[in-house]
Amino acid sequence: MLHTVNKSPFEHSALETCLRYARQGAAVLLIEDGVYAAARDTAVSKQVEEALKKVSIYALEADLAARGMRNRVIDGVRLVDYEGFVDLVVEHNAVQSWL
Amino acid sequence: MLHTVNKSPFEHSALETCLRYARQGAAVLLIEDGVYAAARDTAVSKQVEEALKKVSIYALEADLAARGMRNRVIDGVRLVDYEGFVDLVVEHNAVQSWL
Amino acid sequence: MDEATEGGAVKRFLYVNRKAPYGTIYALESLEVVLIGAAFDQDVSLAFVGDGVYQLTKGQDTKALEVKNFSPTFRALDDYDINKIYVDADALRARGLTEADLVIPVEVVSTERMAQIMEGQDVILSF
Amino acid sequence: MDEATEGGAVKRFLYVNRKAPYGTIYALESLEVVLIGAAFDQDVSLAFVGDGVYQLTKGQDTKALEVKNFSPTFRALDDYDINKIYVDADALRARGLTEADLVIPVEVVSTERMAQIMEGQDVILSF
Amino acid sequence: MKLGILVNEGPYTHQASDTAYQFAKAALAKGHEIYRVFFYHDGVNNGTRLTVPPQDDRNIVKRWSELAAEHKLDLVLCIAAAQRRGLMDKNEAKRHGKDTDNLAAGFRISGLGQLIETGIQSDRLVVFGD
Amino acid sequence: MKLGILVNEGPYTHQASDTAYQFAKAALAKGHEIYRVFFYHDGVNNGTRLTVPPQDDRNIVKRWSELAAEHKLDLVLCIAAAQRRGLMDKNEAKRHGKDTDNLAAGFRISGLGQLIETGIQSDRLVVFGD
Repeated sequence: MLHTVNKSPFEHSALETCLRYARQGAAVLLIEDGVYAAARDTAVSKQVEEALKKVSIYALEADLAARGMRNRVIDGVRLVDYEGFVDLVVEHNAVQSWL
Repeated sequence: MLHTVNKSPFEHSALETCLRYARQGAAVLLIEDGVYAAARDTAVSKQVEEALKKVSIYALEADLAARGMRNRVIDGVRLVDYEGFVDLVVEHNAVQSWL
Repeated sequence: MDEATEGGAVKRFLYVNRKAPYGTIYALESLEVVLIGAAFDQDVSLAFVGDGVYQLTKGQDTKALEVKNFSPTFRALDDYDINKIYVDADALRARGLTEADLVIPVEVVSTERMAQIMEGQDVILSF
Repeated sequence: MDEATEGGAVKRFLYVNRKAPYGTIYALESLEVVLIGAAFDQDVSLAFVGDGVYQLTKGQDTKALEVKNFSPTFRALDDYDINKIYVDADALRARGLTEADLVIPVEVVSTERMAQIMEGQDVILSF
Repeated sequence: MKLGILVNEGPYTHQASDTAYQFAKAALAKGHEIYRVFFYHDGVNNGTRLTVPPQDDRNIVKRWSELAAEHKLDLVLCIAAAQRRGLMDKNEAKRHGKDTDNLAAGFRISGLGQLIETGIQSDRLVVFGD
Repeated sequence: MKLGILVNEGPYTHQASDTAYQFAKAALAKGHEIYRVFFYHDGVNNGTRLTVPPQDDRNIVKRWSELAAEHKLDLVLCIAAAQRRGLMDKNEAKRHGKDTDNLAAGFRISGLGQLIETGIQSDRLVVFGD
């Protein structure tokens, strides 16, 4: 299953809730304000690094770049463009948006 | 100063941020989904009870009733109607809405 | 993929409800989708997680807000043969609620069980 | 209440910025208020708390989103004599940011100091 | 006392416009003056005359129009926000070559300066939003 | 593959409509089919022809209309959500005694059943919202 998260982890519970339900081997795609979770050395980066042991984490490059976070990404978080987003949707059986 | 909070404390950081900035003697009015913070025996009720030592906390009765929370309110949280809301605005020098 | 999905006849639809009622309209409008969707004879489940559990609380009285109390409508779901209604146990507990506080009978499930339920769906509508 | 407010001549306006840019329009439209407001010769301060600090980060490149990068506009604030710009120290720290990561010089303040600043205002516009 | 109100969200989706309306009504009932209600961001969507809410629901737009008529309220939509979101009066429609406008009775469209003015002229400004 | 898209927020205020548009464009570029784009909640506000965004900004509504024309996309606004928020086509305007409609080119208004159908007929449904 592919999960998408579009909220900042500092202001909303969406990422935390998503990670509680995401099962071993699932993919999590960070988009829009959700990409702030992909940044290194923040109050939530440990939580994201821990989650990487269980799930694959992707971040939308256009959203990272817009927010000046393109060069701050945690090791192991993979960047995708919109076509990569489409590929992730195609590769997984269903998509759960954590709005 | 009067602070208003309209977000659920379980999903958003608004209440927590508000309580960090609210100073001794300030008033906090919970409205809309913010009234869930006024309920007893929840994961955030201790935080609210602690805050009562520093600030006055009010909750909009119409919003509590709509959500079935009218009879679950923490001791010390005072209920107001819309006219009471107006009075709080008048009594304080400025209003800060934590949206 | 099982036969049903392969044939395109019946799909497993999951509605994930995560928002409290009245502060925003998502809860009400989601329920409208569920009711319309009931006519399509799909395999429907509802999940209530996070603040979504507040949609089901007893004793809602919206008169002073001048909006419609839509919580009784959940009781109609059974008439539409929608009875797979899952509520996250942790979400209830964090909010000081129990099954007895809810307007309809539900299945209270663990996070792990809820995750399994989500995993088994074809279409997930989240609001 | 001081003389200025009594006379109605000059009020202390505080703009409280708490939302990240681009995910929603609040940050951009708030900045539009600040720029228009600059013509009114009031006593203006800007506070950046929580995700609001992200509005000020260097290196924003919005080309792939096809939206306008409005972060350079903050540099124009000084031309309008808006230079009381306060940033919450804890908000920066939690996000792994320092003053050096921001597009304009700001005053990084403690929570207590920010609370004082808020307390001293006549009009608080929060977005 | 003179009160100013800022509404940042549209009708129905968020409770902001409902709360602002109830607040305004209560303030008027207590004898206060509403200097202006300013609609910004999606708040401008409160000013469309094309809503047709379900019969058992409140009509948020009409309720504002009626309150304005009764109490001579000044209901102002921000012009820049309105342009982005498709709200216009007859003048704006003409100016932009549109074939129609959609503004409801009792609302007018004006600049952001009117919000600043509301802050200056009102004893209190209260913000309702998401 | 056949993809369905649900957009729950209006133009400009939330990024949802932008992301959905870029996703749709990328999917079409890769040779996928878009079964339907369904607009619900405030998403119906994407279908107004009365927006006039700033000249240096993207025109979100026009962009959807053009993508629809180019790829024969089916852009559907939920009728119940549209009624609450003031979006209507000529038929709806007539039926409700309104003097005008405001629907943009390439959009049509229909029932929620079309969303369920999108879920049934598409291989994947992707939701964009707040």
